[in-house]
Amino acid sequence: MKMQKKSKMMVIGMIGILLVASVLMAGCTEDDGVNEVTVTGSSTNLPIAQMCAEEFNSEHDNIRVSVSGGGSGYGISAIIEGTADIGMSSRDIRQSERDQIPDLVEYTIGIDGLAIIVSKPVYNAGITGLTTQQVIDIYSGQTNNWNEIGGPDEDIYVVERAETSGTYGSFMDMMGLEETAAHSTQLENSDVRRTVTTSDYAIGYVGMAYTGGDAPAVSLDGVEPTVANVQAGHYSLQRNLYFYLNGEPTGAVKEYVDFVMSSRGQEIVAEVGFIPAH
Amino acid sequence: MFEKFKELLKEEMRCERKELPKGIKMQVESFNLWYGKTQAIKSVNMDLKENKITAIIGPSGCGKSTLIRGLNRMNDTISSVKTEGKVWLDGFNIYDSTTDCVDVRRQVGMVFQKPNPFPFSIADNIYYGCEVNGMKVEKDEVVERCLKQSALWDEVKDRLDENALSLSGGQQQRLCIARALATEPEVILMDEPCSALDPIATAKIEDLIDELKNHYTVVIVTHNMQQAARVSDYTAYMYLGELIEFGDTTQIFENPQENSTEKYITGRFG
Amino acid sequence: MNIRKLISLWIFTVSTVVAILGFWALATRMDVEYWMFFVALTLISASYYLSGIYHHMTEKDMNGVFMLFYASIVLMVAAFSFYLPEILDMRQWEINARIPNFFFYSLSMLFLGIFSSYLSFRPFYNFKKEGAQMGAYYMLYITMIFTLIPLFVILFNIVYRGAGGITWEFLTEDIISMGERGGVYPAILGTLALILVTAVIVLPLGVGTAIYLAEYARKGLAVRVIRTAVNILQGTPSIVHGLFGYAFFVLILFDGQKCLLAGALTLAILTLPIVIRSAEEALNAVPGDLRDASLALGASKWQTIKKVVLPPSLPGILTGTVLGLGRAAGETAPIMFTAVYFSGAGTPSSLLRPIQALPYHLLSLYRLIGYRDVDLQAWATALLLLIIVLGVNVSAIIIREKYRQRF
Amino acid sequence: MISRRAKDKMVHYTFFGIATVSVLIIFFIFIFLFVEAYPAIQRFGSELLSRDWNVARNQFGLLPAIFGSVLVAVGALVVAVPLGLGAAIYLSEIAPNRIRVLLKPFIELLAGIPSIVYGFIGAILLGRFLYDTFGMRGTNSFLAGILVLGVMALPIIVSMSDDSLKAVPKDLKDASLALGATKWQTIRKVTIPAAISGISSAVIMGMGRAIGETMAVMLIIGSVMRIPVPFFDIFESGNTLTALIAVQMGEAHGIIINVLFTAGIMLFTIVAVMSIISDILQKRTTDKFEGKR
Repeated sequence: MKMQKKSKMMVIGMIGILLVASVLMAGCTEDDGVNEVTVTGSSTNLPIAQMCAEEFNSEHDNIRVSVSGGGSGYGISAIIEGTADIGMSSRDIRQSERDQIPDLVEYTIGIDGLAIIVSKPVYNAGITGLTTQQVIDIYSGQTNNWNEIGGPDEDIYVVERAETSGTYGSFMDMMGLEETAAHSTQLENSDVRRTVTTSDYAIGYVGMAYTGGDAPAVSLDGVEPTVANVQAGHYSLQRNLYFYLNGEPTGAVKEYVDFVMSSRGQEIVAEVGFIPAH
Repeated sequence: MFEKFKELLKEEMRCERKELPKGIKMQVESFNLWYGKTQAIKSVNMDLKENKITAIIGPSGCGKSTLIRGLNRMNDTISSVKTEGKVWLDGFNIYDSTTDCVDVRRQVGMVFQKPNPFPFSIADNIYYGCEVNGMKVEKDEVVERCLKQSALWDEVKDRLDENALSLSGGQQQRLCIARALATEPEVILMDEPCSALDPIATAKIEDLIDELKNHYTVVIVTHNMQQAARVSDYTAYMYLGELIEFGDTTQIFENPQENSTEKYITGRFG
Repeated sequence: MNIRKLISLWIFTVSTVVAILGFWALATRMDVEYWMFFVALTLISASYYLSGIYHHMTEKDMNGVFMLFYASIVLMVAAFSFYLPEILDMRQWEINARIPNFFFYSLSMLFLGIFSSYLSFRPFYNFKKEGAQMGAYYMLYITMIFTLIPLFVILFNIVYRGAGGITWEFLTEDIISMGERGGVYPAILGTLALILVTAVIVLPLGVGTAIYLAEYARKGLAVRVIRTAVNILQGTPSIVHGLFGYAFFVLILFDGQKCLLAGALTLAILTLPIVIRSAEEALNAVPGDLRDASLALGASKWQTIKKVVLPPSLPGILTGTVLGLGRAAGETAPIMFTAVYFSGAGTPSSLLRPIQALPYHLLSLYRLIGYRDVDLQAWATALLLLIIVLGVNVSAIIIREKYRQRF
Repeated sequence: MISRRAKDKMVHYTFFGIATVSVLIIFFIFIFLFVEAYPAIQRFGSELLSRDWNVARNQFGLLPAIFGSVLVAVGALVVAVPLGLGAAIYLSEIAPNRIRVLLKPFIELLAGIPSIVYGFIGAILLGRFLYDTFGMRGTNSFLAGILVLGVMALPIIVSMSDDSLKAVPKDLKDASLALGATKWQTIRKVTIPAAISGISSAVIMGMGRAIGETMAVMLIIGSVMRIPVPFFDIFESGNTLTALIAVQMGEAHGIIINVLFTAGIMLFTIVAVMSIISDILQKRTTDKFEGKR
């Protein structure tokens, strides 16, 4: 008898939970008049879009900008398929992709130098600059030990980005490489940075914003990846960061893009470590 | 583990000994047993005669099975059990702190209520006891001897490598008896060995038990009074954990001294 | 005092100390010099030699042989250790490692200690089979301890490093500055919403299927096929569910929009087999005679199920469901392509909007460690996630223990 | 008023409907995966099983990832099975009751720790520890993956083996004890052989979890599509099918998505084969207990 009572109470409890849940759900589906803006794509652009969105969201009650990473290719295919309002890319759009978007609108939101970073012990041991050829040799597996280029007698730990990412594409294009002998493939810029800093004899490449601290950037062919050098065009590994849209922006999307392109937006670009587009 | 250490590090005590009267194989002396706080056996005294069959009868829950499990310390496997008193086997107290319960069990074999052969082959089932006790014997010999002793040899001699569970219930139980014989015990305990069997299988087992008493001392717990009357030489009647009456089977069944025994035997309760 | 037992105890103590030292050295990468290893070796082998002399007089056969064998192993290891270089460069065999010899020494000390203490029980029991039993038990204690060590290390680290980050602000504020400041409020709500919607979808489906399978379906080929399919689905890696959820729910059903509903549907498929199986088990645990009794009294089949079969099996069904949901709450792979954004999604407001969820938030924060100052936040998120998931599981276990029914 | 009989029929059909929906969902997943993978299979065929992976050149050989999945899972078992079995035997046969009631729920709880938490801890604490101890090239390696997956599989193996050891009937153990076997001999010769089907299905479950594990592996394995030379060099980094999907999926578009679905099908097939093996094992032992040969 007692057991039955308990069971009965549990049935009632379960039904109660279900009821509450469905009421909640019903409440949720009502439109609260908030305009959604979805931004997705390159993780290099992510800090810019992210920090801008935070500031933008706090100023606008009726607009909510959601930002997610995923990579340049993902960002571009998202606007091809219409799954996001804005696609971020850290590489130029390919012709095959351009063909699929009739009304492509391109915003250059900033400029990035692709910096080569090495582990602190390597930097301290005197590897503060590399030539393009040395980088190519390291990435193609011809140089295996730091002592071959004047560093400590330790094996080089080569870190790269995932093959589908925009940064990988830009790097391989700029270096003229087709294949690498990397020891670790990382999904995002910050992953590369962490992998390089936690190992003692590693090398990797990241967006300029991700350098500094434990991950010192080396100069390439004698040119430091600094804001001034990139702006002046001295640094060879540089690329534009884009917002791609399918058709001219309107409404909330336009407001957000305008904010990013405004002087305050460009200040944020500089704050997170990139070079403003203007 | 540390308890065990301390225990073992105590001064080695000399095993207590007692000369049993001739013809008596085991003697239970003021034996008490508790499951947690319930007392299941209340100061039982009993003599088990050599090469005789002793039956223990009584209503359900009277402690028959508990008592028989007490005779080879199978009760040790239940953690809440506490015992008091002595059980003498050939002059050694099996409940003595220095006695090894594993050795006791080798000398006092047991057959259970439900046939419980291991899921091995028939031969492996029988050889198992020899193996774990490190007995240096020929496997084929032991298997043949035990199966013959348990009157199973003719039925299974061509399929010794088959799984024991493919045997019928009665065969399984005889296999269990054969298995118990393999370790060369002196006493065999049987806990309602026929309760799960049909009458024909029961008759075979009863014949077998009768056969066994030539070499072993047998104790059998049974629910079936006819069976007790048929096979046993001595009968013990238990009720609520106490041994009410113990004596010659013919005497117990024809002329019970106690009122309660008479009631049970004539079927007025139980 | 018995000398035999004293010797055993002595060997046991020495070996245990050696084993603990070895483990400690391994865990802290303490430099173990070769002389430390030698001292341990000498101590243990001397003790054995002693016990060998003593036992040789009483135990004629196996003892002497066993001592000789043991001593020869010890000597071989000792001789070998002279040839061990300071750092063993495995790269000469194209293996990517350079192993310092302290590793070998501490590992040998660990195993030597465990093995000797294992053997020390044999003289203890005068080389009878109880000695082997005690030794085996001892090895089992050790495996239990070694099983618990990593698990304790994990729990300790999360609690120790994360507890400081769990503040009121952390629980109630939005994610600010890529997780550097603020809290995880939207992610908590997102995870809860995800579980809730998943439950609403999976409960009727799973329990209904289980009732059909257990009560109505004839046991035939079809049921066997279904059961196999459910089994396979239960073992399917969660990333495959994520793949399916992305390609089907997100791309086809929701027009490319990641959203709460897509994530919940994916998680519902993930938990469906768990719910079906546990519900079926609970239903099958109700003995058949109960059903027969009810039917014999003139009840219809549905009445029997409703009044006789379901009530006692409800706790089991609920336990299984809650356990499934606990698993769903901690999953990252199925939701990362279907439902979640790192930030900006806000508190869940609609079934068709993206959300934030704790597991994915932890992944994002992990990615940012080093670049942004999010260490504490990441550990706190891990702790919070652990608390939520374990809380769900604990409630399942409580339901099970409290309403457990025996037939 | 509907008659009771009609109502009964209606309920019957309702449940039939629900069950059909569930079953359709399950089979739909199977079919959908194949449909999505088909373009890649059609275009690349057996090239998908080669060892060359280069996205730029449209080479999609999945062999390195398959190899990595198997290596990591087998390694994880080498770590987890001896420990887990020992612990299970301890818990089910030897542990005093109060320790058992304390440890058993604790271990069950640990089986519920989300994999992302294991991965997070493993990547932060274990990677650098192994790097320092073994002087590897970098912090990512198969070894780290093996250890993390081994620890993750432990609670499953302990808990499931414990259940199956507990399920061995007491009268079997009694029979052995009554023949003068010690408790340890009984465990070794009777209990473990009797529970072997449950134990092996626990091991297979552990292996299934190890193969299917994504987040924990992704963070520490290094994700490079290369089979190490020599192949048993667990100090190198590599890739598994799951990590491949998780890392590439985020940025994938075009044919790569189909390739990743093929990887998903491979995972799926491995797991299906394992669960069928475990079913057969289970069946064989039930037969043994029922006396069929």
